[in-house]
Amino acid sequence: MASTIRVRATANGDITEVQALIQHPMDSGFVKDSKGELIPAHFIQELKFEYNGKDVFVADWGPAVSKDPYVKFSFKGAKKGDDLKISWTDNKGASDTTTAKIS
Amino acid sequence: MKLSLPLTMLLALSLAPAARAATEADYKAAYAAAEAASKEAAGMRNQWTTTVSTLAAAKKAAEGGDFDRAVAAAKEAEALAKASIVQATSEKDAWKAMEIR
Amino acid sequence: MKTRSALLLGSLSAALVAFALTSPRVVAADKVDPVADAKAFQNFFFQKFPNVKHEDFVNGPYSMNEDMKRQWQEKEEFPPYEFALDAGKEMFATPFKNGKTYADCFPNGGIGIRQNYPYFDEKEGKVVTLELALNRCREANGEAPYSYVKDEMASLTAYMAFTSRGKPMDIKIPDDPRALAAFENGKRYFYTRRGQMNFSCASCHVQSPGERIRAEILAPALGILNAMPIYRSEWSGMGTTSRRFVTCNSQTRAVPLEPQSDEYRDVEYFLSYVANGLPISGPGARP
Amino acid sequence: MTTTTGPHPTRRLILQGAASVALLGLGNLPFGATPARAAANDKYPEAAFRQKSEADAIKALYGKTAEPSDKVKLDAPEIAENGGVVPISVATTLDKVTSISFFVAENPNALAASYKIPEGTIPSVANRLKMAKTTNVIAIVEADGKLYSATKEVKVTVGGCGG
Repeated sequence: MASTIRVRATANGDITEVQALIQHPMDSGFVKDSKGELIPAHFIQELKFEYNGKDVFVADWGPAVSKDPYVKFSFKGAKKGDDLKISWTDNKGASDTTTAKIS
Repeated sequence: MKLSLPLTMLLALSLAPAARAATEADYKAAYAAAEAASKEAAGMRNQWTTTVSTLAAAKKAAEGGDFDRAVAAAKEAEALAKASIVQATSEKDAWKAMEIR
Repeated sequence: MKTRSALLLGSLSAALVAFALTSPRVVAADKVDPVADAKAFQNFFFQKFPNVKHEDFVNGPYSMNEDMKRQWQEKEEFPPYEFALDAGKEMFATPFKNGKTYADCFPNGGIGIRQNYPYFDEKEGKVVTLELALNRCREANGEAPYSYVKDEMASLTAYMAFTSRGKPMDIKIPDDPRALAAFENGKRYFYTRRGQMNFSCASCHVQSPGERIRAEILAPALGILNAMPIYRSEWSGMGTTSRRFVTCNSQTRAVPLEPQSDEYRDVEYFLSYVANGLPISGPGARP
Repeated sequence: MTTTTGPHPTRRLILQGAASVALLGLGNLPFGATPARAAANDKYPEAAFRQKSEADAIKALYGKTAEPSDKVKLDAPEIAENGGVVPISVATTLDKVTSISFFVAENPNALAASYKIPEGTIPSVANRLKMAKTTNVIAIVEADGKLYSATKEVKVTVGGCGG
């Protein structure tokens, strides 16, 4: 199954800008389905970005993060061609990980 | 003005007070009239969602034995269906007034 | 409940009567002239919004309001329809059970042709939309058709729209009385008031584009289908043209018709034709 | 659990510890983290995400209060085009930033997202959040151990003309 993580990491000079879009329902647990029953909470709790073994960005998310969540940040010290590892786990214990090349 | 005659008749119809407690027979008659008008509106492909929901409410009230409410809802559904028929008929030409030329 | 709807009926019939009085000259059935209609349609919007760049009209509400445009541009950096686009690309290339693919059903392998849909099919004597052609391709190859309002159809049309991005809408009306009739029928549908709210498409998208209906800014009718299919935050999912027509109907309390009914195909034909020359911007992201 | 510097830190921690253990015992509650997460280095601020108001959430997350600062640039729309997808971002010129968090005051739970900013990462984050209704969005930046905040009201309503 294609990865649920879409990443764009572009380095210009010493700064690498990272954008990520993740396919996930991010159900808050407060929404009812068409039959009127509460859809149980199902959302990503932690999203981690690692660059040669070191965390460069860690997100702790709650149910108020939008469906198919998006995040953008930048960090220093990386260069074109390096790898950036991205992984998330949600409140049901599911997870996914991928490695992106910095372009 | 041909157009206004059905309107006044229509308004009088929907405001007629129900004198005594309605019986199942009253409901059946009112529901049949409403359903006929609703079918006609659907036939003109100009049905309103509120006609459909009010008709359903009438049936539900009748099943619950509350014929007063059932007759009232059926009458209202008929009025709504008739209004959508008037709308469809008048719009046959009225739309041209809004056309960008 | 009863007095409220009687009140509403009263106001509706009053509006109808007033309406009839204000348009004394009921125009005889004039000759159908799509070229003149398209010119008048486009000029209406170019004059009403002189500082909106012509090609910007295809961005719907975002061409009408700066604050909304900024939110849209921020979304476009990594748009929510990204997944539908990838899924559509994959589906488009996946062969049917009989080994054929969508490319075999469409001119130019289905790439970069969205701007020519819908087209008038002279054999059938009716308008054929992209969504209809996709389902007919599936059925011709022994596959079950997709729902017109669900994700699979949206993903496929998203990919096909993407391959036409930037190309000007290029809808043709052959010199065939049935094609002119379809165009006129679409125009009639567009201007006809319906539902208990007594709105036509034009009540919102011609009379008050740029204004708000609660949180939403109304899109101008010019180029309103150029961004189809759209990812709507309100649906938190993709929506095809069919889904948009059906939901708009129920918002005005009119019972929607079957997706791909003649009226819907014709109004899509009308709206696409009058937007000729404006770029395809699908798939789009919307509120 | 992030260490809290409240008056009785140990008692609080034990209580919180007991609470989260009890929670786990009740099976897979929405906010219950999986057992692996409840290990020592559990950085997920469970309690903070459960607080209702942003004041309590900030206290639970950082254990101190913030002061408004114009060095925290919060960017959010006037009127959200849709309450489900509100683009919100923050940038700051403060240095030694270690954490950035977003709070939506009148959401069921105020804390929406919290980001750890390690050394070498630019203190600027953009994300898309859900907002239940018109309310204040608060961005908190932890710089050199102190908290700075920026607040902006975002209007949210349903769209369409109502079916």
